[in-house]
Amino acid sequence: MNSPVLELISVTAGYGDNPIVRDFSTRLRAGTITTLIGGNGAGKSTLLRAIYGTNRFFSGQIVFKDEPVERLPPWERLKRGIGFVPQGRCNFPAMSVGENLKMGCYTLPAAKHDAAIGRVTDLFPLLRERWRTEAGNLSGGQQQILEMAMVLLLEPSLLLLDEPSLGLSPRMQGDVFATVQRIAATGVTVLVVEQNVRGALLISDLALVMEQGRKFMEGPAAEVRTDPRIRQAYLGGNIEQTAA
Amino acid sequence: MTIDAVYILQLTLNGLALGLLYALIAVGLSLIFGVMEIINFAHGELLMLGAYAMTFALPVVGLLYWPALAAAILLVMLAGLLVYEILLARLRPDEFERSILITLGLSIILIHTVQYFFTATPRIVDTQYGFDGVEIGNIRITLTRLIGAAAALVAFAGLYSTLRFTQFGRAMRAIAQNREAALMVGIRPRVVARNAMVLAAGLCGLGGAALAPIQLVTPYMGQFLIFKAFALVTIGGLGNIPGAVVAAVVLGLLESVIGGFFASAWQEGSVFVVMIVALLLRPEGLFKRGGMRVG
Amino acid sequence: MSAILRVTDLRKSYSGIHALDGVSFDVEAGSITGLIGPNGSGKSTAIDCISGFQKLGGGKVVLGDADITGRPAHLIARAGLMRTFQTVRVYDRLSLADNLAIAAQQFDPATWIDEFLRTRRYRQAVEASEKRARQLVELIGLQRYYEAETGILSYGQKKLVALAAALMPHPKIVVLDEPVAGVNPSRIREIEVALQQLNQAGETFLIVEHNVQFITTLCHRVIVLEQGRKLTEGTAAEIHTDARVLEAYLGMTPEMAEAEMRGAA
Amino acid sequence: MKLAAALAAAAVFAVLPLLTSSNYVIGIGISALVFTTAAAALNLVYGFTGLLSFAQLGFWGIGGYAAALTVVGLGGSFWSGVVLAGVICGTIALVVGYPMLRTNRHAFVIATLTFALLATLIARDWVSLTRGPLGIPDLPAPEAFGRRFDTPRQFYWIAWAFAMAAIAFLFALCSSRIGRTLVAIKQNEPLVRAQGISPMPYKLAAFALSAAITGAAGGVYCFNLRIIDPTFLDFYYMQTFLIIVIIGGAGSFWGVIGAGIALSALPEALRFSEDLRMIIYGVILVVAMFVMPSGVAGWLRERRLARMREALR
Repeated sequence: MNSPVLELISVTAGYGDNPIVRDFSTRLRAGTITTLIGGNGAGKSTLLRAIYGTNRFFSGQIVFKDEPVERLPPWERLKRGIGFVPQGRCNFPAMSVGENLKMGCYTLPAAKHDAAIGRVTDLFPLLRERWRTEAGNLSGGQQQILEMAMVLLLEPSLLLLDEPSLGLSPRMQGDVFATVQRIAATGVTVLVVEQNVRGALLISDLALVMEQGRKFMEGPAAEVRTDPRIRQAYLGGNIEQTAA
Repeated sequence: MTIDAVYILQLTLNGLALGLLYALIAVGLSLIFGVMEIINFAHGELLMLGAYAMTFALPVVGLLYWPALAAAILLVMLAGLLVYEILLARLRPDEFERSILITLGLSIILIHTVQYFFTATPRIVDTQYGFDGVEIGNIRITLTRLIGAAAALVAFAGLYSTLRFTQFGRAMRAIAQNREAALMVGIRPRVVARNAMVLAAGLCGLGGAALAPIQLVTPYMGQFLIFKAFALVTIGGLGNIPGAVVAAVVLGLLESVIGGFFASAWQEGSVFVVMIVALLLRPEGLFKRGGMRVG
Repeated sequence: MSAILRVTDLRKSYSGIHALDGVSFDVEAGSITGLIGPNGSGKSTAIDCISGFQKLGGGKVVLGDADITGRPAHLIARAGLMRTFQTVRVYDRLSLADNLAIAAQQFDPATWIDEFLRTRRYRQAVEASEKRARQLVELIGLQRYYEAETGILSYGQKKLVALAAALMPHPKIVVLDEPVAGVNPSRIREIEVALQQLNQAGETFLIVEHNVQFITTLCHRVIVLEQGRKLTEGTAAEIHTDARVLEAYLGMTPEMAEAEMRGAA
Repeated sequence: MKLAAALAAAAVFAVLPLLTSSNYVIGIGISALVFTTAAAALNLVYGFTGLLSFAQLGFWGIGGYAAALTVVGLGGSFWSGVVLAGVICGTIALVVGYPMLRTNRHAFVIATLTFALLATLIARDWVSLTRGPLGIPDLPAPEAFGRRFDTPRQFYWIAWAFAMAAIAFLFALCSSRIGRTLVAIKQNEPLVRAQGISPMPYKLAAFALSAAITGAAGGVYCFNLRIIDPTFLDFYYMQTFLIIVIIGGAGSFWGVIGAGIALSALPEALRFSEDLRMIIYGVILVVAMFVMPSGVAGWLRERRLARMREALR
């Protein structure tokens, strides 16, 4: 289980004519949780979108399970096993939980729908309880879990999460982190962007630190967590200056 | 007094038939707006194409109603596909004004091309049913009218279950509700937009073909209907499909009843008055995206 | 010093989430006050409510002597509160000169009748507006673009234009929504200097920012929001060493997180 | 320089009747002047303020009927008819414009469209007022200073004077603070509000002034045709105004004026078949929206900006 699932080779991506992530390289190993941290505007979300393919890709390579995927549209990447849960509310608010899960099966053949939904609702019994509730009426934390479940239906081998704990109370943040851990325990590789750095680092194996679109630091989560430079990185100071 | 009751019943039935027809167009507009955030100005012309297709298909199949209807619907669906692929696929979702102007151009082209080849002379269509009708008491309804209304009802039932129970239809609602979430679950927006356009065109084809034996077929028949449908979606709100159906039927009834008792200017004017009132009452509630609902 | 802006018990909630849960603070006249907090803490909502761009759910906003609570945005601006926006807003298709002139036109006494008759009042107003515009353009260092359409400027330059526009009518207070977000780091220093100069000239600023470094070097007083509430308030030095602020930014302490997760599992 | 070119064009138009003896050419000249005026009025709402208004067609028709009925029904003069047409259209625009402008841009377009439809229906169906499809024929020629302007050549001067006055007024408006504010509202409404300006009165004023000018233009034009009937509200007129604005470049004052003059010959050149002419109109509209969505003026502007960016690099 130690071969890289995802390899980024000097990825440059952004929006319009404006590259935000520059020359970013890293490798993610199977079954690990990696936290991507950095100040506001460091390019974390842009990097996740680039891996899923919903923004403009300038140059570099994204190798997923030994296959370059950077020219594929998002749905093709999804089929190959890259799942992405964007920031903010990302479900169908006027559909019931059940219908949302059925939409999650969109790319699966019809015969597999019931099995997939059964598997995910076993993982999150809550969703079965709220089956007929409209997604827009769930609490923030429940919606976040629904969104993760919608992506997990397809059994992705890589899960990209953009700020899953945003706007949640500490109690619900704890729920979400516990859920991420359970997902990773099933063998899924997770790359998560988090503002709750301490909470996220605690459940992570690796940490990636971004500054101004570039990789600034990479290492085991336990080491990064105690590194004094992180405080500076997150509070937006000039890292080179502080380090020197 | 019995005469009056019969008269009102007759007006009511006419109104229902009329309303169902408006609803066919309005629902198509709603679908397209929900999925692509654009307005198809040439929607009425698709209906007109359906009517013309019916007039030309009927003699070919020996005046048989159903095969001609099927042929007309298929032809209009094909037209819808072409319109999407050639024109609409190039638009981005935020180009609302541009979509109106492009489809306005298309509408002009279609009307005058038809007029150029087939002249503006209204056409009368005969079917195997001729002017056969059903009589209930003192009320007489022609068979073609009855079939038209029934076909529209069946079409709505079909549309409802498609949107509600199939992945094909659900995907359209999904895109209307949250574009980013749709990408998250692997929906391809262009494929869904194309499906919505073809489906909406099919509804128009049905409307046009069902209308052909009932009223005169002219190149301009679509224009008046589309204006009504526009007013309707302004009143009922886009994206709310049962709402559009209800509003359409109510409007049909209103028009029919007002037209039965007052000058026809009032009949048409009532639509506009209702619309202005609706705008005053809830200016921001109309055209709200993010919630194509089916129930 | 006296408070020019007094915010009391600001509340706002949508879809069951309390975006603002009773926030109160004052901004002293002539000061630079910072409003910071992690993502989703309610900073942007707070200034949208104060400036009239969102309906507030409760509370009171007083500017100078005037109660501006719940007034529409344009009346709040006329009362003397000018603001900028997080994603920069300028009129791309108008010249820099026009961008600044529009920002001031509501505040001079010249009406359209004055303009059509080219009265003295109109000429004086235009002259005063142009003088102010030239001053501000010099301050932000964009003299060579004075007649150019702002569409050709870079993102950072547009941020400066938005700042200058907000200053045009000599407002009582200027609210800046993330003035350096997305700005090239080499330019941040220039903005800092410009703001300091303006402040010395008597302008009052309320700055919402993510970049804590920027806030702490610039602000006299800093207010920290977390989860829609005021976490703490103090001088820059106090905030910088406050453990709670660090906690708000970095999330739960390991001990807290572990406790939470044990509770959840 | 633009102003100089405009004055030169105005002068050329002024002496046109002296250059040709053909009533046919004079007729085209009258259409060019009136259509350009109506297109400039549409440009005020669509190009400057960003409101795609189909209500222009309604005001054009209402203006025409108002002027005709003032003369035929009330016994007024042509002049009072045109003035009344403008006043009535402006007033109606204020009344219906307020609810329409409170909605979002999607609903606004549809509501204005429905308004235009309503005007058509009234022209056709309110027989006691408009005489329905028969229309009001034999409109008398305008008279002033004891002269009757009853040949196309004489009527041309009226059209010319009207067009000059209306375009000069629109130019003064668009180049004033009000015009500048309209452009600002189109580009960034929240910023306008943040600068103490309430957008609604500006939008309403633009809508009403544009309606008044369009209505007056309709009043002038129906006296050129000497008859008004429901075909005066044919969608063809709206399409003509729109094409002029789009080809010229929405938001460019002189671009639209130039396009109005250049394109007015087009309907005449395509006179050989009514239907082919309309088909070509449609094709022009579709192609223009794909190739040059911001018109000739927009295209020139893009090139100028690109050069500026290059120079600054």
